Amino acid sequence: MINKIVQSIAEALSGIKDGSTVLMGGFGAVGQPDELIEGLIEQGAKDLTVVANNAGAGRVGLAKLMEMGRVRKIICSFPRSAGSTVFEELYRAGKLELEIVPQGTLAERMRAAGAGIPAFFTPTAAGTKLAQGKEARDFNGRPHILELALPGDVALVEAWEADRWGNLTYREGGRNFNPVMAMAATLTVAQTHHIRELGDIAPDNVHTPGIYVQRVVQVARGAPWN
Amino acid sequence: MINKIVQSIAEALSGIKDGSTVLMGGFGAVGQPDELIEGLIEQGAKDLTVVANNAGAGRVGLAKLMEMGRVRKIICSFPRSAGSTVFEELYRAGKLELEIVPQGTLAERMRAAGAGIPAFFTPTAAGTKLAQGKEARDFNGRPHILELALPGDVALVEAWEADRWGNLTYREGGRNFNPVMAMAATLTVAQTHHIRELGDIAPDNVHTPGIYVQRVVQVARGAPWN
Amino acid sequence: MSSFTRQQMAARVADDIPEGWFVNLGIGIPTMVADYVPMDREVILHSENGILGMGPAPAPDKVNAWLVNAGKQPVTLRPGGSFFHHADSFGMIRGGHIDLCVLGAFEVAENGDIANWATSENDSAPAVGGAMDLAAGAKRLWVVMDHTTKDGRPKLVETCGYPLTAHGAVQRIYTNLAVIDVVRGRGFVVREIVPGMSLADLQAKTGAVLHTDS
Amino acid sequence: MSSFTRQQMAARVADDIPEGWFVNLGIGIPTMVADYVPMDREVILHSENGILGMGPAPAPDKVNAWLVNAGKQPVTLRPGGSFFHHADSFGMIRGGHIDLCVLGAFEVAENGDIANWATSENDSAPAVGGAMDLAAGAKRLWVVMDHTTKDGRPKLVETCGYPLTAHGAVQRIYTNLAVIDVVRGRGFVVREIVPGMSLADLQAKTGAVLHTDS
Repeated sequence: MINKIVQSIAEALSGIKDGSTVLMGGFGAVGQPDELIEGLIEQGAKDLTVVANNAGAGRVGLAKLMEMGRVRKIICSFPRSAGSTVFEELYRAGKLELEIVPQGTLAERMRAAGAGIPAFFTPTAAGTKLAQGKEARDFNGRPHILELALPGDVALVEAWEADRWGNLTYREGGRNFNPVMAMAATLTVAQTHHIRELGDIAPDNVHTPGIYVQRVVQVARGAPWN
Repeated sequence: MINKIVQSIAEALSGIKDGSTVLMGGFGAVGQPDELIEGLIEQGAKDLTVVANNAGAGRVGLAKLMEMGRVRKIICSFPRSAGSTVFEELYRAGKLELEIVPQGTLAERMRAAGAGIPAFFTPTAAGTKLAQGKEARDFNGRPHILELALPGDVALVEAWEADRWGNLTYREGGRNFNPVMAMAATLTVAQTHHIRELGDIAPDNVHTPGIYVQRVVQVARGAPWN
Repeated sequence: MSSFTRQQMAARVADDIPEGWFVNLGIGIPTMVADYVPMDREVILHSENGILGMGPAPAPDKVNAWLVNAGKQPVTLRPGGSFFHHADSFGMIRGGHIDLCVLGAFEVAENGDIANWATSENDSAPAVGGAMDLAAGAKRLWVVMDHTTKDGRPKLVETCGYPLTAHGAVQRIYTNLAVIDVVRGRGFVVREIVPGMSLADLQAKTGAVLHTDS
Repeated sequence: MSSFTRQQMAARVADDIPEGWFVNLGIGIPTMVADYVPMDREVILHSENGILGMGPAPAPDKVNAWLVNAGKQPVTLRPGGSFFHHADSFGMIRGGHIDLCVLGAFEVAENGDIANWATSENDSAPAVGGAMDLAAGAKRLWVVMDHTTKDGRPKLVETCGYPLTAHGAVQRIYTNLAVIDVVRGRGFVVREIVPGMSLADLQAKTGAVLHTDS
């Protein structure tokens, strides 16, 4: 019997290696796998590349992981936001590498990694500072640049429901980056509010099919920010 | 008040011009917008390029459209199948242009058109006859070819439910090519089994958001093949 | 001399949005535009984080923590709204399905170039977010911003000095002093000026030639 | 001299599929493989047309017209199954998420090249379907086919004569006479031969050198 459900955060995160690329779902607090990120702090992997929309806030979660010196590089669209002081200190001190990626290109690069597309052309960022060093080409008379797939070793995602095959649903705005990160990683770990019996998630409404999910752990917490 | 629901097949198909590229949803009979295709026969547009997985069967629908000499070119993955005699006759007689595309590349080229990606690299078909004339490049030590987006002027799709904003759901295996075709066309016309009040399709479970749909017409027919 | 308030600027933009458009509103004054579109004129608001059909901000006791806009403020969902993932959301933007995007900007050039994400070439950790995707992908890009910087320098210019967000993307600019179209091959064309201001006064606060249709 | 039946070939493949694999089965004998995987060994079957978790064929009076496999035959859905669109479905295939694909073939070469879609270079309207996506994208590609053509020509060859489906993609071949691995840098390595047949007999029906591990 296939059973991807594990009983602890520690088990869910076991085997993550130093030097891994970790994709972290969520947009702000919504759909962010807070307990898995806290668990990664405990787990101990270092020299990480983290892919997330933001670069952490306050002194918890990703910010704490950075503060502990465990993150070598951040790939994100919006590093500076309210409370991103840890990022700013480390970055100014030259202790953190940064790759800024337009938000849509960030999502598409992960979707591409999941879908077997090593590179694609986009007009986003063509002719800007973020196009530096990238191959440029015109299509339909318009400048485009070539962007590369962005695969992860690990994805940490937050689901609303999950079953033992790893099928997931997300709640409302909590979907955001989670499905594309689940596609893009070799090891996708989902924390979920609810565990459902196999077959209880309607097959027409599965948001992330279990093929993209390796481990599921229930974290019956409240709403985001709680 | 936005209302994309029209009252007749003729109204749903009005304005389709000669020379259009028409994307036709469905996989075999499942999810195939039969009434819209029959309506296109009535509508009269000619010199069409049709994109579909197959090249028609029997002497109805797409096969009939071809037999009437209205189709200039077929872009598909699997032209020869049980009952594809009209295609074979026309093709052998040199009266029909054919572009064979691997099924996954076909779907991805339409998704790319919908998502603003003019071209992407794929390993599918690299080094084969279907790579002839295409740009080749290695990624991660493996040969890939460059495939171009495939946009449509018109998409004909079959939905299960629709509302006046054009939000759609599909039933089971009836989803197949329909969502990517809806994304890829300038004018997407959906025939639907059911019309729902706005808000009655759960927002977490909309399969094609209304942004991709311009016209909806109810065709309360039975299951595929009926 | 009077100038439009932020509220008036937002209302002015709202006036120009017809029913049925899919619209993405940036952070700041653009977000306020939603408050000035009457509910019976159905305009479908898109948010980068995977939402179509956003409604107004909820009452404080009705906040749904799962429903935030791109600025991470609480919002509501109208009947007919839907959720989808980030790549699908940006597919809508990048695929040219969004009828209109309204953004703030540091500068707009007379050829439609926009700079709104980095304040200097040396700003090595700027936050781009979805601005480049929106500027490159939306069918129309309108900018809402003050006509000049706080210290009086023009924000409508011949050539942007700040790092670009996108080339030739802006079609219209709503400032606290005027509504100005960006016309390809022609440059800035004044459509409206705040009451009591002359074209010459406006020109004096603008870093490129202003044209009129009259 | 005996040979494996189609049923035996399908059953032999099924024996090698462990629980938990995501598997795509091509048309013909590959489809039959599903019948030989016991229901309590959970193997999740994928179909190109947007289905994960296919179950066995339904009884004739239980057919669901909305549920067909890639060969357009009626199937069922197991609890835990799901539906998605064609680009997402081929994303699974092309993105390397399918553990195993089993296909028929016209020819397999000792370097793993497979030809299974067009019967001549002059066949200008061949039907490729999803074969090239599957051959290029699945983690493993196994082929099930007769060892020779109906007129006795070998289908395991040094170099494919028919147009290729993919280069170097095949890992294992199940024929009516043998189970043969394709080992990179070595070629065909025989794992099993039908009872009563010698290696020399098998070699005589094979168009390239057969190796053994012994």
